[in-house]
Amino acid sequence: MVNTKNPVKSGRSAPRPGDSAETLRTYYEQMSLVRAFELRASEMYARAKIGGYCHLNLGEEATVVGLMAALEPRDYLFTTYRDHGYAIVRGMNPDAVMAELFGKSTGVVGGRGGSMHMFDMDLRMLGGYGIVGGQIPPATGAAFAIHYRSEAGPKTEAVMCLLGDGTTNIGAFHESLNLAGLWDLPIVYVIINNGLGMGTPVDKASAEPDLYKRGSAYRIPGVRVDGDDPIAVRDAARDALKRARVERRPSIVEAMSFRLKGHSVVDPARYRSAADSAEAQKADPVPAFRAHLISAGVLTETGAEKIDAAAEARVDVAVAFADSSPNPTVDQLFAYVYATEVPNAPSAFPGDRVVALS
Amino acid sequence: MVNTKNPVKSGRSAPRPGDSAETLRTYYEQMSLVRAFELRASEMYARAKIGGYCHLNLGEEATVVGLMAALEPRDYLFTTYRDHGYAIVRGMNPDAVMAELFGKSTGVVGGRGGSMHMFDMDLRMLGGYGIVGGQIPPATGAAFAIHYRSEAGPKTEAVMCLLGDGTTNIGAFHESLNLAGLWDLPIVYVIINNGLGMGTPVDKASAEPDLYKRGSAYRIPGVRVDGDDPIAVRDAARDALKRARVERRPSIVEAMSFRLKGHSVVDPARYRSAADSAEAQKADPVPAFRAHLISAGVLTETGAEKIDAAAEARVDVAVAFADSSPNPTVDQLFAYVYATEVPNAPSAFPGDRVVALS
Amino acid sequence: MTTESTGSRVITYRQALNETLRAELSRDENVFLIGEEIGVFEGSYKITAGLLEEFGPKRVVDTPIAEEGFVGIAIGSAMLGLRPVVEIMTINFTLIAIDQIVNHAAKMRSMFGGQVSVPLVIRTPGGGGQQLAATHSQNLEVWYAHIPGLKVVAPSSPADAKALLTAAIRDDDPVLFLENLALYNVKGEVPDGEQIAEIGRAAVLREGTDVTIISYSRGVVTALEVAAQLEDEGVSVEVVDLRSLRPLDRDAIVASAKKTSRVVVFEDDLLSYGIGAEISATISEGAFDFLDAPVRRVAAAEVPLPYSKPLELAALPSAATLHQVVTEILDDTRFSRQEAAGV
Amino acid sequence: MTTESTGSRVITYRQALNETLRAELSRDENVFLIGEEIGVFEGSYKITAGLLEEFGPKRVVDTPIAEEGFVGIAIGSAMLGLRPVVEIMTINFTLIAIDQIVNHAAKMRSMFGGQVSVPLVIRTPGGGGQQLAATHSQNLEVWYAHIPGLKVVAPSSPADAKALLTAAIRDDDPVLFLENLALYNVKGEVPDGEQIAEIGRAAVLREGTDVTIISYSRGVVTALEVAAQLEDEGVSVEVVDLRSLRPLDRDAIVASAKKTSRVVVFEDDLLSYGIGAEISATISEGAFDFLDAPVRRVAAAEVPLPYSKPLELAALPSAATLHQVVTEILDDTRFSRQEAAGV
Ligand SMILES: Cc1ncc(C[n+]2csc(CCOP(=O)(O)OP(=O)(O)O)c2C)c(N)n1
Ligand SMILES: Cc1ncc(C[n+]2csc(CCOP(=O)(O)OP(=O)(O)O)c2C)c(N)n1
Ligand SMILES: [Mg+2]
Ligand SMILES: [Mg+2]
Repeated sequence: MVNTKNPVKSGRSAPRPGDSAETLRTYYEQMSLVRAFELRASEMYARAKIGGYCHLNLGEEATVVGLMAALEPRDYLFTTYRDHGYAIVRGMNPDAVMAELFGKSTGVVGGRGGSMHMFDMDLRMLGGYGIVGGQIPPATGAAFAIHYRSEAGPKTEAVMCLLGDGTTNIGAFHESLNLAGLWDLPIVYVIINNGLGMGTPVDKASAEPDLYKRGSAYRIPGVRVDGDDPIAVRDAARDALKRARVERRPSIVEAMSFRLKGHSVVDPARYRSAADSAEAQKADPVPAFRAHLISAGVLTETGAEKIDAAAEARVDVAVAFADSSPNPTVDQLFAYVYATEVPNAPSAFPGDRVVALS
Repeated sequence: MVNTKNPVKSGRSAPRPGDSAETLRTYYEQMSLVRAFELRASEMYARAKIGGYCHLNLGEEATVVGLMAALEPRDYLFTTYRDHGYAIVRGMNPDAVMAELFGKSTGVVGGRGGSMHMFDMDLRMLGGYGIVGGQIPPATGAAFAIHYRSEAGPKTEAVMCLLGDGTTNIGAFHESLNLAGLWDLPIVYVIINNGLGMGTPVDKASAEPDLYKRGSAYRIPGVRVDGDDPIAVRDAARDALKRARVERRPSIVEAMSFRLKGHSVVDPARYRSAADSAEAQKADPVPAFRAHLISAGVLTETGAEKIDAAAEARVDVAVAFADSSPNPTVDQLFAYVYATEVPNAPSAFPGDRVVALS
Repeated sequence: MTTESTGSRVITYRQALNETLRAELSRDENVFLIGEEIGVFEGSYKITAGLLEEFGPKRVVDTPIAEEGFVGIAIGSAMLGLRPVVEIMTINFTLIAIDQIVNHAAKMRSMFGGQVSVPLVIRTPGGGGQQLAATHSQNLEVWYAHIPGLKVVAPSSPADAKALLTAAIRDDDPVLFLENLALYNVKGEVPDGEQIAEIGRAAVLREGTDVTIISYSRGVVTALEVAAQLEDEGVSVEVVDLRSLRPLDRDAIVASAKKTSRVVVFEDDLLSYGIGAEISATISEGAFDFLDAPVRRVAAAEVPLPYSKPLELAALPSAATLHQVVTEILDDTRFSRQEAAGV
Repeated sequence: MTTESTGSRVITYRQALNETLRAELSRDENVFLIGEEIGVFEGSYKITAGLLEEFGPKRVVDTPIAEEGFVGIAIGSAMLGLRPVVEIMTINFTLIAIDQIVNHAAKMRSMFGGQVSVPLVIRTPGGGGQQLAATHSQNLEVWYAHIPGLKVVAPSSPADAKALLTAAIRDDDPVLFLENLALYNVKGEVPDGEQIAEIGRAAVLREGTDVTIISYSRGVVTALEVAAQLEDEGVSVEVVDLRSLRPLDRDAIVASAKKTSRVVVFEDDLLSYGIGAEISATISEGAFDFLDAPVRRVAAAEVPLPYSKPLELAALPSAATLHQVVTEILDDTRFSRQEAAGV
């Protein structure tokens, strides 16, 4: 169990030897894109283009990028409802992600799931999940399937399962980690510790607030990393994925970052102290990583501006696409209820008679 | 976190200074009574006087007696379905416990609950529970109520919640311990580790098989004791109860013993190896404690025989009482569904019309 | 209904709940609130706003995300005589706690021979229509209504929210108190002073002679709307609000069916094995010879509710569908509007 | 029903299940069994006896007591194309896993736009009558039958146990496969070879003209018994076995109701909001003009089931109650036995 403590917040994003300038620029591009996308989503929500719940990755961009950099295409990803950034960086088309938010037929799941339920089978992103902790058992089951089908080795698949700090307190977490530990499953549980579950701080929710230690009850090792540092996150996740592949041992990675805004777009977060909010803003990983890349000579100010502008432009396109896409048609309401057709499956609309009155 | 390891199995039940001969004899009387009661229950089951599931405390007698010796009358007790011994030593009349097994109106809960559901409000034995782990949240809630109503102190109430080794793997365990740790609740979780959950050994069920360590994820300390030694069990439980009262801190006591027979009376336990069964028989705490008291001069062989005979006689009386007691009457079927009467509560027997056909 | 009214005010359903919680917290030391985000956050839907500040953290308990744990804790505390009022953020999350609710709270009193009671209230909103998608839009109250040992109430108005919540808190049994996201902002007249409803009684909210609409919770609002509209069209509609799903007031249901001889059940629930099925079966058992037509059920389409607005709208019953089905049942039974309008 | 029968044997329901599991494990590498005590212990009710020995621990997976965890694991593995057959020891314990079943398995396909399916079978026995007391004696199948995205089947005979289990395992959707403690030792003729039932179809197990008894699972055994008895008394009874609770074969139900004009639903379930309610509502909607009397429901008394044998017997529906209610419905409709007997 490694404890990097509360990571020192200065100088943390300094590029390390071995990462090419191109790689680092790509990371920044991705962070910038997620940022732009999320700000726009918030705006589109305010303009009622998006409905329901909408949880953003604002403040989590470095973690998003670091984790997705660690994940191989052959690996499987399960996320929480706070999933837009992961969807995009994993490879979903921002157009289709935005269209999903708009509830359009061109959305990644055809408008069925909305913000909380991004999914792409081909990209092995097996879903955003809205029930707290609900993703943990199925993610563990994906690892079970890998273990069922293949021998351990550096080239095999693994599973990454994201969860929030608040989610470590639910029963599904315990049952899943115990089973993963018992059965040697290839999975990495990434605890996105943004300090809050809605309005509840970690120390009011978890009797062991050092969350990377919570694997101790299952002999699952844990490590805490600076979630504002994409490189640190990536490296920790890679190590954990490697252990999953080669040793078939689960582990925990706890990524520390701040939630820059409310729990969801409609939450003004009045419960947060000014100091806490200020600290969060100060830690904002997007400008920080940008500044570090510039000061490290990897990026120029103009280069960075170009990236930011490109991100904006990309999101413009996504919004235009989403806006002009058609709604799903009502005749498709029952389309996906069952995979195997069977007789007598319900297909009545409200008010329809369910049996013919002879 | 204290680890007494797998307690040494020889000499363990030696009486310690400070326990009077009378106290020790009382413990033996209780153990002998539980043993006689359980063997008789098994016989009565075979004779179809008892139905449903029936789980016995055979092999657990020392733990039963040690725990009940530690528990003060003001404390609350929650148990599993393996509850006959606890019910009796806590103070329920063996007549009424046997009558409950017979499903009679004179049973401790009027024949409503049977073997798994002994309950006595006055004795603060708040129930045997049949759903694995189901007792843990309510027991934690009893501790919450104590905390709600009183300040910490050596004279306050505490809760003892029993659970089996297999039960540490269920979500309710995790959620409850986290809450108890978080809110400083006066509760002792006693893990009765008899090495098996039905046919499953601990190391096939728990990724951390040292179960007293499972509190580590909640900063809850744990201690392992020899469950075949009533004194050791009592002392560990007392310490833990004291911590609950005075510090308002939860803790775990893991009591190691063997299940002498099958999971329930109908289980022949064919899955157990001969060696395992032999070890279990060898460790049998009842003859062991008997022998130790004799060798320590606290008890004579005749004295012990008298105790055993008295236990048998007591159980004879209980059986006679149960046998001659009346069944609950069918007109009382709906008697306890609601505490507050309300109009239109269902009271139809099968086949009755639920509305009058005018 | 016990009442000690002096006057009344028009307030929202939310405010009625909030004020009732405040009144009960003030009245009885044993009453406490427990749930996720009910204190500092003031409730996901702000039902508990201001209560932490007023009563402190002992009486308004914020919990981690652990529905099974904290519902079980509420149950255990109720066994010792406290009177917990639990908020579960939405009915969808009750599934995590359902073993505690159904296998424990509901059964303890019977199973333990009447020695203990569990004076517990679980407040939780159900319902779809907010684009919250499949896992966050359910109406699972029929599950709880099926379970002996529980009581299930579903107020449709601010006045009933007050009177039924008061009754639920003072009741010694576990009560599932069903709210609805779409009702929180609905306003209505609420009598001042202590109001205690009788759990287990339906109410005829509007008298009529031609057709009965039976509903509960949010559906009642729509039913009343459609009834008013139909009145203008010459149809006299009786509206029955079930109020209590368990116990179910079968006599009130049957009486109205006998009176109007035509019944439509309107529910947000899924059709098959929903609330409407029980109402229909009950009416058939109690008013068989009085019916001019079979009871019609207007309920949700049987799909995991989609996020997309047009799909969600298509899947949920609306005033328009209700209006149409009432019209159909009238037409099927050759009902003549002019005549019925009495002109 | 797809069948490639050559002969048949009389075996128990338990054996039919066991053989079907063995056959499916042999046929498809992706099929595996998972649950508590199904391997070394050979199953609490010995349904999986011998299978660990034959297929090894990879295919027959013993789990800790963690229903939510291992059901969720089964779901996740099914998303990747495995075909888990879960055993949950009794339906009462499904409550621990119900969030995974209802909020996840049932909804994933729809919620994720048809991109994934969950080919999962959950085998679990329900039912009371074994003196297992309130928490271990429930019939909660109606809850699952209410949920879109699930399929729920409830075989009543060894032959159907085989054919429906085969169908369930080959089906790409989550199927709750309801067994019953009292059925395991029931014997019946089972055709050899592969048998695949069509999920979603009821069956008329006995043709009759005077009255229909509708049931499922264990209730069907009683229904057939009572039907035979009534035949001797001059009453021609039709028995409909629902077999599939979701989808529900409404046409078959309505057809029989139209034919006999008198219907009794027999269920082990609690009456209010039970399976019978939906059957009654369906019949009223589809056969209103054909009925001579309202559909009668014979169901369990609405109490947490007591342990004591006389109380348990009083609370559960029996052949005697069914016989009595059928007699009542005949008498109520002035049915004349001699005439009907055709002598
Ligand atoms: C079982 C369940 N309970 C409650 C909720 C409501 N809820 C949604 S998100 C959330 C907070 C989760 O916090 P955390 O795990 O820290 O994730 P974060 O939102 O900070 O990313 C809550 C309580 C839910 N969706 N599911
Ligand atoms: C939720 C749930 N799952 C499964 C069962 C079936 N069951 C009853 S006892 C038991 C084993 C429990 O083992 P353990 O906790 O070690 O207690 P022991 O029986 O050894 O005292 C199981 C699996 C149950 N009652 N409840
Ligand atoms: Mg968080
Ligand atoms: Mg054990």
